[in-house]
Amino acid sequence: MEIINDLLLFLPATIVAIGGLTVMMLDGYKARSRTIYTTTMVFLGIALGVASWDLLMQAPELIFSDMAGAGGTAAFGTFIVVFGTFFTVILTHDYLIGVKHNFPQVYPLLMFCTFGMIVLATANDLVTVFVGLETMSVCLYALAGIIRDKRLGVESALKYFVMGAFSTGFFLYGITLLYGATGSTSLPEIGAYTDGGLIYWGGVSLLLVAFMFKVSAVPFHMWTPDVYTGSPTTITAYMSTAGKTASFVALVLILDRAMPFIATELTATFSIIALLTMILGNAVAMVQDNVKRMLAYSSIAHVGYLFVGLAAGSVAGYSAVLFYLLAYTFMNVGAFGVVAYYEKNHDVHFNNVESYAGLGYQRPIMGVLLSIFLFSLAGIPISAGFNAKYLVFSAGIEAGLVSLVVVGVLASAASAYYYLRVMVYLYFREGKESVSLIEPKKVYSFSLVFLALLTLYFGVVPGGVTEMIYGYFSDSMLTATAP
Amino acid sequence: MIGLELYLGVSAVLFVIGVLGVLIRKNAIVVFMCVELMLSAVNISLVAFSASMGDVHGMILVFFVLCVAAAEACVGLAIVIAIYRNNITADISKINLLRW
Amino acid sequence: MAEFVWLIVVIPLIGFLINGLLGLSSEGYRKQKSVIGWLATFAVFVPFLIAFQIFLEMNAGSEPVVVRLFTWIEAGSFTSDIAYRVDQLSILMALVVTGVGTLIHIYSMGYMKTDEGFYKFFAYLNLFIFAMLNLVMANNLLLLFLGWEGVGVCSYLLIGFWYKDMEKATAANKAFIYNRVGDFAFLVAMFLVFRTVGSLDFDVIFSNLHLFNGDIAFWVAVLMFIGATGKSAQIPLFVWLPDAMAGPTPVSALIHAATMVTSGIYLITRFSGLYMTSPEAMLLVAVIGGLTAIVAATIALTQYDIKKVLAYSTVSQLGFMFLALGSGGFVAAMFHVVTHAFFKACLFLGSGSVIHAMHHVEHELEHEGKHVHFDPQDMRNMGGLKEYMPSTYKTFLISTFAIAGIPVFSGFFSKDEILAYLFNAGLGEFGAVYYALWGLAVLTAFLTAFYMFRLTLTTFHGTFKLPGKFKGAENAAKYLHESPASMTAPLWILAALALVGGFMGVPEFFVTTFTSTDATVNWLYAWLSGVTVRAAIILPYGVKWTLVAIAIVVAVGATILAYRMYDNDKGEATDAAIRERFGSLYATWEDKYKFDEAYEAMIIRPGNRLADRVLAVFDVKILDGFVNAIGSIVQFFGSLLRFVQTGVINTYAIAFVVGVILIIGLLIF
Amino acid sequence: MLEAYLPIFVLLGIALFLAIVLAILSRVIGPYRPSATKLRPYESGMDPVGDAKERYSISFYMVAMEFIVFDLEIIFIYPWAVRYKELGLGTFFAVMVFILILTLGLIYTLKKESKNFQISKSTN
Repeated sequence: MEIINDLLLFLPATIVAIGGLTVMMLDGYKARSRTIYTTTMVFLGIALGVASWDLLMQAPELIFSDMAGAGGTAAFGTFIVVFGTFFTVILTHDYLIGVKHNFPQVYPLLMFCTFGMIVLATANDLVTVFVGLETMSVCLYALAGIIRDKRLGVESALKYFVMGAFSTGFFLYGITLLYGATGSTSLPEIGAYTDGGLIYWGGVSLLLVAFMFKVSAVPFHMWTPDVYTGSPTTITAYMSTAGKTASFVALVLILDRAMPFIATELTATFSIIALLTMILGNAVAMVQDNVKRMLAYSSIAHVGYLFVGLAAGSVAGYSAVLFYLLAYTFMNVGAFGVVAYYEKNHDVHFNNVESYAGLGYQRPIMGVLLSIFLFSLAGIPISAGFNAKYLVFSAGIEAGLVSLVVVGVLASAASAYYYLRVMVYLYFREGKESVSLIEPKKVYSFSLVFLALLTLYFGVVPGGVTEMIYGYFSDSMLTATAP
Repeated sequence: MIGLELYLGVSAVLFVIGVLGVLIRKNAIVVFMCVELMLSAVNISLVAFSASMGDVHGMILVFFVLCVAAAEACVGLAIVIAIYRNNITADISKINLLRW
Repeated sequence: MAEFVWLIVVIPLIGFLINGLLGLSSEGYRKQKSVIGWLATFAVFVPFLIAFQIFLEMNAGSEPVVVRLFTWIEAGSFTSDIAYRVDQLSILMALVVTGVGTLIHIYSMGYMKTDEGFYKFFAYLNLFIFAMLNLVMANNLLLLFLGWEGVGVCSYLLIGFWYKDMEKATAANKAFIYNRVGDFAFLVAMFLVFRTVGSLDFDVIFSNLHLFNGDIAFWVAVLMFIGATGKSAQIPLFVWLPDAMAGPTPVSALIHAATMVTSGIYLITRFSGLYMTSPEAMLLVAVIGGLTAIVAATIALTQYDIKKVLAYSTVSQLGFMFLALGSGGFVAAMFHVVTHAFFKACLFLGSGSVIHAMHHVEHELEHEGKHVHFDPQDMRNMGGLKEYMPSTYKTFLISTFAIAGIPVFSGFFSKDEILAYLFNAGLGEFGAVYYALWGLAVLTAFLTAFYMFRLTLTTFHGTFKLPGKFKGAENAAKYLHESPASMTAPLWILAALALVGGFMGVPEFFVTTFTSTDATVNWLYAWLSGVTVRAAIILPYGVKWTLVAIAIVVAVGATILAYRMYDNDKGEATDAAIRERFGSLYATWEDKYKFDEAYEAMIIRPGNRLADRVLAVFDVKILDGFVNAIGSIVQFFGSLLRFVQTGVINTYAIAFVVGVILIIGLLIF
Repeated sequence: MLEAYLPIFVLLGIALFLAIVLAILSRVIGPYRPSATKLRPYESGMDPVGDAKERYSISFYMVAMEFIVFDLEIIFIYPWAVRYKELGLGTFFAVMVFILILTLGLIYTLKKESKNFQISKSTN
């Protein structure tokens, strides 16, 4: 039967969904938290295995009556999402026990959220995009406020929810106008429509607005710092990596399939957004004393760099964006992981950068790991972050966006300042009181080491992956190098 | 026969009212109701387009929209209750611990 | 043998990994200082042997060999390999880096003996050598940039090695941030090259130089030069180098004198073909180099910290090298890079030996129960050291002769060639400027000889002044002693090289004038002729000999003058007299032309003040003095933007709607 | 294309104008007397007061949520029920999976919140 075949091709999502339901029922029947965690990890492990297999073996294909895709970009997006979730769950388990709020509801919510992300990243139809986006968002609203008696957490959930629902309204209006103009919700069919017109352009703008909100591009970024600061730290890592990846992959898919012929017309808009985002993200990150908030603004800045790739409007640009997402997932989950480790040893005010003084020598391994992740985020060579930035910027140059790239390079040079500042506190300042950090769990530090190794590995030999990503766009309607 | 334009017009008006509500109102529940109004406004457009083109895809999307609106309502109410319990207010202009 | 070139690069990395990982993980290993030291030294010495073997197998006419290890980045049309290039230029640089590196490793074993972070120090040194070798051996710009950033990071780590000292941590940050400014320009230059040629491989770039038409060539050249001013400490980015002397002395010798700071010169020499097509860019290089040379030399005249004098002297000599580059003497610049590496490394290590001895004195006095606190780097506390430290004195003197440009010593040949090129450039475009620069260079040469002898004579001649200056230090002299053999041996080797190193580039007219036949005594020129372009010297013999004569007169004159003014403890009196004579001019020199203050006043302070005022409204504590040039400006705008982030959802929604209007406006109209 | 939709945008403009004017008018003319009662989440409902660290007494809106669950079921099942013969076996299984998932959700809520239901029964 065709549906069986489709489900097999959609296996990671299916496993995650079944896993989510299983874990939910375990929670309903009051299983021990440890059991729930183990079950979650088993399901995610299997899903990660299948996703890796798909990533390497599966040829691009359309499934569920062309509503979704498998292989190619879909497999790539699925892989990053499941990978990010896998490590998030490891970190979250430890973190929630550390802050004494080990709610078992987190695990089913994370699984459902991941399911939504996979649907979003594999979508080939605006209806699928909508369903995936909303499944993801609704779960994220709940996850942001999962610690119900923490005022900051609940406040961030409220802000995320109101703004998210607000943007959903615009997103839907965009879909509706596009549907009205083109008569279809399928991405390739919308892509075939070239007549333009007011309704069409209105739809395109509202659709892009909604995505810019989800990936937190300026000026739709306002919720990001608040939500990232207020949410539990590991959930923030999850939002900023898996969540952002899914949204960006969907955005790239939409741009590639539904809007290939207007790529040149979108360049100006994306350039302006990229410019605003890079400048604002980096500028505000510099004045932050709270490390978590600094990382939130830095994640906005990274969105700016990613938009340079989108502005290029070429295959090189889009594939650079995908590689960037992979690299960003490694280093940002890692960075938040170390921050979460420091945080759970102390109270919430500990996220202030001054309280990091001298911590680099307390648990040397954690200090070194944080340094690696920050170096990579700052884009220093032999790290995945450098290669990612390099690819994005060179795609921009190829597309003739020289001045935009100059601003980008300058902004990323300036960003070294605030990443370095954290390291200055870690290593060059004496700690005020004698804080003692408990030894991290083996699995915790092992996961972080693994992420750091990946960060370095993709700094040294990203060759194979970049070529693979490039291959995804072989039948793209875009010219290899735009304008 | 009422033309497509009028349906779209009503939908646009409702949508704008919803947007303005979010911009102006302070009570979290009212803001939330305004968001729901936006979604319903879009549904009118969708159904109108769908009917005028004789294509059912729009109508199916309406189902999903309703579904999502309901799910959001559940989560939204829970969050509002939680915020009220934490702050003893549902006035969103007073909920600003997180800023800058 | 050339195919094993990757070993040269990889072995230091292995050394770094072994020392770093074992040192981090095992308490016991950290105590095995001789094991750590020798392992690190061999991790540099073995690559030196390999490089030497490759060197022996090459000749001036050898074709470049490119060894590709694997593909680094590949995306569509863009590929970049990890590939190393063996040609006359890269092997020369590799020999200098590993050779001087080995000597400094040996020296460090003695110098750092009692330091807690012994293993860390050697691990960093190995890492630095690895990065530096990547820089000089790379076959494409991206790998070169990797090394470029890598040496920056290592220098940051090593300057801030004694991190507990706040001043040193600040100096490390300063170095890193000033370097980043240059790096940014370099990166943009790289993008421009890629855009023009479509590749970053040296082979492709060099065979497509014609694609760089006027403007692009100028911009690429200027941007690369800005990158070089950051790394090689030229105006306006030179202020970090003197502060970088906060690091351990071997680091100053290796990184901030012999190798890293010359990477800017290496880069421009690599792209000599490109620079020759843009006379305007060449002129800019020469002018900046000339100004830096004179500015740094005058500052050096007023300094009392023995390492600071050497630091400013390094900046000044680097200026000399840029003068050579700017006037088309790429080989002359490389020549000076090599000789400078010898004598400046020797001078730094000698100063390290002196500081080591002075520290020892302080330590022993402490032991005796006398708490005498003096600056062990201040040369006014020294004097008469030649009797106590004969080896250090002799090697220091030889190197001083070399840097002063006294005939037969290495510095004489290289400096003379630079002057000849400058004068020669006066015959071409922008002639007047080049003549002026030549005058400036001669003046700088005079000052160089003068302040270097001021340093040597004040430190080593006369009487030991510490006992007279500090209460309780009366019998300090008996604790003075020569440094151990592990420190003096490298000094002697470097001094020997400083003595004879010049003969690799004896100007041809020295021979041809007398034999009136073609001769190839200038080995270095022949060796590098295949890999660099250079302007032809068209001066007649008479002019050439006149220039040589002027150089000799200037150097010898300055030496004699300095001897008369500074020997026999006349140092401080003379300085006072000079201060009297030059008045405010001297004050300007002493204030280092107020470069730091200018940066502070123009960029850092206004940013801070505004940010302070804005933030005071919200009672937000501002960063604790840790600010930098780019940072503060951006910070100011950043704090302004905080106004918008009110924390109220309605505001966010309004921003959202403004964004929607913006996007709709952009796309529909 | 452009002319055809012109009326919409004229209407949109009028709507925007009217909406803004009305909103401002209601602000200016209308009395704004915020009271504790008005600002509560439910003006006429159960008053959720208490310490945040306690378990929520959420029986009030639990019922509403249960209602929504079944509401959704109907939306998707109704069209299928009308045409289920034509739609075939595959769709039948799809809908069954859909109902199964909803049922699991229902079981979960019942298990988790059974206590609350009892309370709500006794208080109603």
